[in-house]
Amino acid sequence: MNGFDDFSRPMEYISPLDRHFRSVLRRYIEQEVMPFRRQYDEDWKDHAIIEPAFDKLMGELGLQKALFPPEHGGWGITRSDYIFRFAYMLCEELGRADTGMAVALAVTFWPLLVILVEPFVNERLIAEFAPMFCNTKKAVFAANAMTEPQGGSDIENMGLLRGRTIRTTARLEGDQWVINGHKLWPTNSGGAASLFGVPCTTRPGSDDLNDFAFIYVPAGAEGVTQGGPYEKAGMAADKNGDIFFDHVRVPAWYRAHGPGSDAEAFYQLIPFGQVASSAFLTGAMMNMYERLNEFVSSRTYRNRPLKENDAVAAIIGRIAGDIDICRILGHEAAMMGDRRNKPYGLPLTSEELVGKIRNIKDFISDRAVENFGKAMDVLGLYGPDRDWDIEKHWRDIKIIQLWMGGKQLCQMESARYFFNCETV
Amino acid sequence: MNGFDDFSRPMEYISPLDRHFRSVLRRYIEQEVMPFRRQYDEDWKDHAIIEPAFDKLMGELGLQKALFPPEHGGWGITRSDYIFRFAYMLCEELGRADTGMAVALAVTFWPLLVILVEPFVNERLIAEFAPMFCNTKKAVFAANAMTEPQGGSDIENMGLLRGRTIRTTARLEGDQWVINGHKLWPTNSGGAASLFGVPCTTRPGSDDLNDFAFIYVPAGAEGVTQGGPYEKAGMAADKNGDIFFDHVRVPAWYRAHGPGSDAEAFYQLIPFGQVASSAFLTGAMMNMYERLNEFVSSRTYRNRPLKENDAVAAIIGRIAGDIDICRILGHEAAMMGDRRNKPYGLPLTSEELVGKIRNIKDFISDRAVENFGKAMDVLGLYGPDRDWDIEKHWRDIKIIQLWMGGKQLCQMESARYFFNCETV
Amino acid sequence: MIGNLEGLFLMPEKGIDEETQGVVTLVRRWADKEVIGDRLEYRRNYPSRFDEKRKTLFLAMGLQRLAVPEEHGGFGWHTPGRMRHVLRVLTEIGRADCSTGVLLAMNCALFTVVTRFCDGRNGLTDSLASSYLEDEMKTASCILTGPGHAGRETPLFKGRSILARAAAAGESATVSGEDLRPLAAGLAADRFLIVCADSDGSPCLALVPVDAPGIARSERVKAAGLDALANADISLDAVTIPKDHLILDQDAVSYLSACLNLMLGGVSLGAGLNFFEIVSDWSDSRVIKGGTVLKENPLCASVLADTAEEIACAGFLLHDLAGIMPLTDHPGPSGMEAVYTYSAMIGAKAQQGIMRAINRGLELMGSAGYAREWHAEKHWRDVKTIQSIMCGTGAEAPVKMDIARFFYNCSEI
Amino acid sequence: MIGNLEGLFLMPEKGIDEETQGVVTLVRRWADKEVIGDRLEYRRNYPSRFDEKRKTLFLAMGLQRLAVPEEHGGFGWHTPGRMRHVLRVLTEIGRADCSTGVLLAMNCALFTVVTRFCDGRNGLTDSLASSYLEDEMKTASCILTGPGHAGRETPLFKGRSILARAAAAGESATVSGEDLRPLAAGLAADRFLIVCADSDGSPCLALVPVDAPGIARSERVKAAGLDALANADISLDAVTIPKDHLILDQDAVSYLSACLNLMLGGVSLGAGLNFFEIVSDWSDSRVIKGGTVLKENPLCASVLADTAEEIACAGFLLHDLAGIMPLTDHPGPSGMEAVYTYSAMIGAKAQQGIMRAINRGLELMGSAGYAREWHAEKHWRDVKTIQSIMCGTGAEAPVKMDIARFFYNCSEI
Repeated sequence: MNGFDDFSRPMEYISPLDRHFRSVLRRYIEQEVMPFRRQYDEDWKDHAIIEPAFDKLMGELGLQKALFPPEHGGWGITRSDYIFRFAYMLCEELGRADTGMAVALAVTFWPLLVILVEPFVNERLIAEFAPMFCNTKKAVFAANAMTEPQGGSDIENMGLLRGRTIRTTARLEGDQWVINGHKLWPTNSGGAASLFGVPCTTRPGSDDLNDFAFIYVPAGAEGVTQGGPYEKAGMAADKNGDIFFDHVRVPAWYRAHGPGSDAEAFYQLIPFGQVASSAFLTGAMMNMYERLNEFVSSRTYRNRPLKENDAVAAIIGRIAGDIDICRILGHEAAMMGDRRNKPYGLPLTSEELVGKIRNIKDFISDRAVENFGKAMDVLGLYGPDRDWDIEKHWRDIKIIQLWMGGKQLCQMESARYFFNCETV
Repeated sequence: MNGFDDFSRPMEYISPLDRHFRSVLRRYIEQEVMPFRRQYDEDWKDHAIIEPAFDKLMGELGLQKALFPPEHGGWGITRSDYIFRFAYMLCEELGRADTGMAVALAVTFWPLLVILVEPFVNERLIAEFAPMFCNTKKAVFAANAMTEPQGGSDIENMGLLRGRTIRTTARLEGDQWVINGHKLWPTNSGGAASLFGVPCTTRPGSDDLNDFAFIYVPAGAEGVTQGGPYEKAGMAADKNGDIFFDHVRVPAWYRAHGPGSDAEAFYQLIPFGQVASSAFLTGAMMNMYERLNEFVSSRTYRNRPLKENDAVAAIIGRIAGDIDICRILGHEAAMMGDRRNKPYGLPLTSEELVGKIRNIKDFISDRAVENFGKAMDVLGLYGPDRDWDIEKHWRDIKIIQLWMGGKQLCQMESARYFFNCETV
Repeated sequence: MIGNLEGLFLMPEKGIDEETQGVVTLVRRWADKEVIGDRLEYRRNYPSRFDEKRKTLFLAMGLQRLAVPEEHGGFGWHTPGRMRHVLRVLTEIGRADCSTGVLLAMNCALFTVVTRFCDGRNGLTDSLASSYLEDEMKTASCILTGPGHAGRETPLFKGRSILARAAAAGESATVSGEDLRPLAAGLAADRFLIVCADSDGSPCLALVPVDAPGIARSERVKAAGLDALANADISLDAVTIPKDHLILDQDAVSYLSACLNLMLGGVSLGAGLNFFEIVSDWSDSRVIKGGTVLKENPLCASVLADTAEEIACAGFLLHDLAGIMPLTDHPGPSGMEAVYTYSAMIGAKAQQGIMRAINRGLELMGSAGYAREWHAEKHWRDVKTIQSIMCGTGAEAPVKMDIARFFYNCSEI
Repeated sequence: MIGNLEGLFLMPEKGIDEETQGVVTLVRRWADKEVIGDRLEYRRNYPSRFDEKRKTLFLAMGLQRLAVPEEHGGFGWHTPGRMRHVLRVLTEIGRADCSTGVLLAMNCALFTVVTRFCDGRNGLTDSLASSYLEDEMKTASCILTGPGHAGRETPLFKGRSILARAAAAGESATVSGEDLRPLAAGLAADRFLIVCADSDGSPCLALVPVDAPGIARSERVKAAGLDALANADISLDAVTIPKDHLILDQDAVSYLSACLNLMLGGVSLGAGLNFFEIVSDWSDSRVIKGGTVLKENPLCASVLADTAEEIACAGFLLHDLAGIMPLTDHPGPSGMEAVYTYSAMIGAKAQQGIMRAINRGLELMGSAGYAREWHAEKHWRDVKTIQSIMCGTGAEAPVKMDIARFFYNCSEI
């Protein structure tokens, strides 16, 4: 093993873009993020150090343009057959440095995917929003305003609840939607996002998927109020807060696709989110390996390097082995997504695909939580020390385990698929 | 999920032979093995019920011919670019029914691989041994006589010990090798095998790999004595016993390749053995899923099917999820082997390949031990009951975890690779 | 337990009295002399040859009467305060043979429950006790709750299906049920202790002699472990028993479960301790990596440590459980509920811990781990069997529901 | 602990005496009133505001003198038999704030060790005790063994590197060492208790005042948890101390380690119990799947059960450990060795168990789990920090080596 790049990837899956772009991206990250990340925690509110890094990555390097078609100034990634694998690469590299930063970028893509991925493409909205992201060198964020105060992750449990518990309402008045509701905790809220994708209901209490609407709301629209960012255990680069929609009006055509299609196009976000989460986690674990390797090579037990003690070797060997395994599985999950247009592939909304990808994300989350905890223990006295970076990831990756419905929703979706459960 | 066939496989890896041959094989297994396997335990010594099944599979269907080139009456699998994937399929299907039977077949291939896989091909020995396997309808077994009384799995720890601890000696006298030594526990010993591959040393105590010799010894040669099969916790279809070589003489050209090459060609067996072990385990787990699914769908807690209870669903969901993951990983391990001739592949003897494959086998073994134990607990009162088949696999798969150096050797080889350890 | 084991595996309790120590010492000698020191002879036809050793223990040494009240001629170890002593004895027996331990545990559980809940009905205790004083081996077989069948509603005990029904009528009662699976020894027992639902659907206990008319048995069940005990499914077609053989108190079911968790925990603990002895010997004599004694390799040492640690902690927790058994004497349901919950929790945790101890130790033994000759695999199969049957069904889920009900006041799970 | 918690989380011990109960009750009130009931105020600038609450506890309530011998004006809780009471008090404090608990634990460990091993030298105990009677907060900071540096040989204590050196010369002694990492509070302490190697390389303990010439400190270490405690690396350049501040007895090092394992276990246990209260509240009030109260969903209930179970079992094991502390009074090394091993084993297991309890509970809390506002994440970070620092280095490997050495007589690991 020469370094963290030697963890396994299924070689047949690697996208043509991978080799070149990954090295450019990594150079940016090593220059703009790595040297400063230990100061991020104290910068959670102001983003005085964090924002310039975003500008470099998203604006200057241009990551925020990646999804849009070339005719709008973007890179056209959504038209390739490797969008999941591209996302995986991006999220893994960013996750290695800072998963909070990684999620802020990935979630900017999230609401845009609803209108950019075949078969759910809305050219008018693409043309409407592309300039906002493509014609600037400053970082521009989007957010998916999903979670509501009472419902927790109910919205992501579409398979079972079918939007029945959504309380944010959209009412059509003439050629405008009027939106009312209270959302909280989305990534890139707390003042960061310029554009929200808002899942809402056109008929409260209905579990008819035709009543589910996905509507875009510019953050500056009248009636949108945002609270400041919450203070949390980690992930300072990702701001989260409350968003209130009080009789917010947007054009009628700001709805993504229309009855039925909205729900389907929105449901596609689940596999994207889970694959990205898996990539954040493997990226963070690869960085953990780098630091851990340094520690076990230079510090000793019985006056021999820790890694030369068979008992310690077994512990760290298992950690590295798990990283290898997680990376294989993460790429397989990405490939499941990219197979959607192949004859043997599955649509992104199929129960099988969702169940299997949730299962992989749940597995990788568990391994990450377990192995970061273990790695801190290997460092022992130095485990909780921020200078070793592992405790930072340890705080951050727990959040990844908990979001998007957390562990239990993953477990239920996967059980539902594997055992044809009807009520769980 | 419709059934156990729906567990994930990386679709791009499936060999052209897979679809058709798998269904033929499965039909044989369902007719000749499944209906009788619950009686195998009591048949451990006589093989009165077990032997006819072997004759059907190995002789009649002809599995024992698979490796040999067509010009000798075989199927030429070793000349394909998918030998690992073929082996995976075979071992998985057999493992679903009976891992003891699976290993008896796979180990028949094992010593033959030493002379059949490029770059280590010995045409003269192929011509010598092919008729024994290809010109009969009866099952013919081979065995790898590795383990010695004192050394345990030292022989498989080639990376560290380099044959230093081998006590079975080979001395060249004229055009004959004279072999002396005591081996024990190989699969297909206890009287089953017709041909042994015997790792031995031409200079006891040497750790020069040139002194390692792999020599073929027909079971009927003068001076070969075998003890009866041992009684064990499971795997009745696999006989194990003592083998004594007392001044056994074989032609000088029965040595596989010669100094240096023997060790390398032999070391190739490790990845084969680990990939096959992984396949046995996923096959057994797929069968466990079948039976478990039946139980949790028909039996109840709080008067509802067990699988409809969220807490039970989480447990069985995790089990099924692990099977899905293990199957993906097992195929990846097989593909690592089959990539050996690709530009981006690794030779079978590379530390990276061995470390990564051992890691996957160790992982799958752990998941199998854990999940079979858990599945027995789900069945509770009925868990230890042979009629549910799960306890049978539970006994068998523990053996798979323990063989080939067991868990700890896997851990050390994988730690050695990932952390460049020098002494573990 | 051999002296050395006691110095290694500490117990939280204060010393035990001389009488108890005497019994423990006797049983230890039986285990070492009759079974452990003599194991190689048992390689063929193990179960039947074992019968005779068990007779020594049950009859000659009189352990069959361990939980029979003193006034009825027994040792009188049937009170909550005695549970820690029963635990010790069962641990000693488990070291030798789990099957024997399971039999004695079921006998002890029978007397512990009957003497407590049949206070006003000495007739039952009398007749039971006198039968256990005879010079013949007696064996009770417990039938607890189990999984129900989809589509068929049953009364429940803490979520688990009660598959037998009992109905009192005048001076007698009838018990019915199809294909009930005893914990063990369904073919060897002379009486069944069965969890039933009474006519209101409430949990109760029925004591049924095996020779009562209307009882049918399936063929012998082939099982992973406890080879020496022949089990089978039992069907009862309106079997008549005296009315005082019915214990109409839900607490009796809780108490039975608590006793079995503790006692079978003790049996498995004993198996774990003997496994520790086996793996100690092994690791002291085998060489790996061409020269290192196995126990001196740090990785092997850490696996060995896992084995010792799991057993030591299981021992602590089981003794803690024995220590809180007297809480069942506290009035009101909270004492019994607490003990029931803790017994389910510690019972499951201890069994899992011991199972993990053995599983890890086996990792070091290679083929000696699964060769019958070494007896390590016997403990492995026996403990797993005990662990599985004590699960009931659904792995740890039902126990987790018990725990959640107690600690979080859940009412619908 | 609130009354309800005591009914739920049983302890194996017999009742405690009235004096002890009085102290426990006082501390419980302090925790509930000063900290837990008042938590939202602490959201900003938490660490500094906490200082004052700690003063109440240490000075007004006098807990700083908890382990100071009675004859020196303290509570006298410094004997092995008192350990279970110290455990109780630290648990109560941990419920409120781990940092405070860690400080008191280090103070108690100091007196427990010094009074035991400086019998003939009352001077040390006298001067220490009188300083703790002053109306000023006192804090000991422990520096144990740690990882060595590749290529530099150090003396060892059970495989771990001893990074400080002590040499006696006449009536004084000198202590040296570079970049030593205290467990906690390196910047706040008024004295260090340091594991050193004496001139023979044998482990010993040195007590060093922080204001002695020759001590240098690094910048404050930013850490995952224990926010209220400022830590830093310490370097000692031939710092001179009185000779009687050196305890030349390897057993003292073992005993210090055993005390810290027990006491810090108690602190984490308290955090676990308060986390249980938090997650109980949460699961009682939140609704999932569009209508089910969280705790009534079987999967959530089973996660909740894991949390309760881990905490309950950690409590049992820690109390069992407290119960065997008097074995250290037994002559010969076996008593101390046994207690040292069990403390390492149970210390690690309890910390891991509590950590798992919190990790699992957090799974149910979603964003409330990591929002600072709910304080759940504080316990999570604090317990992880305690657990990591008690590991020393190499995760559980060194503890496993301790266990293997004791149970299997390994000599080379």
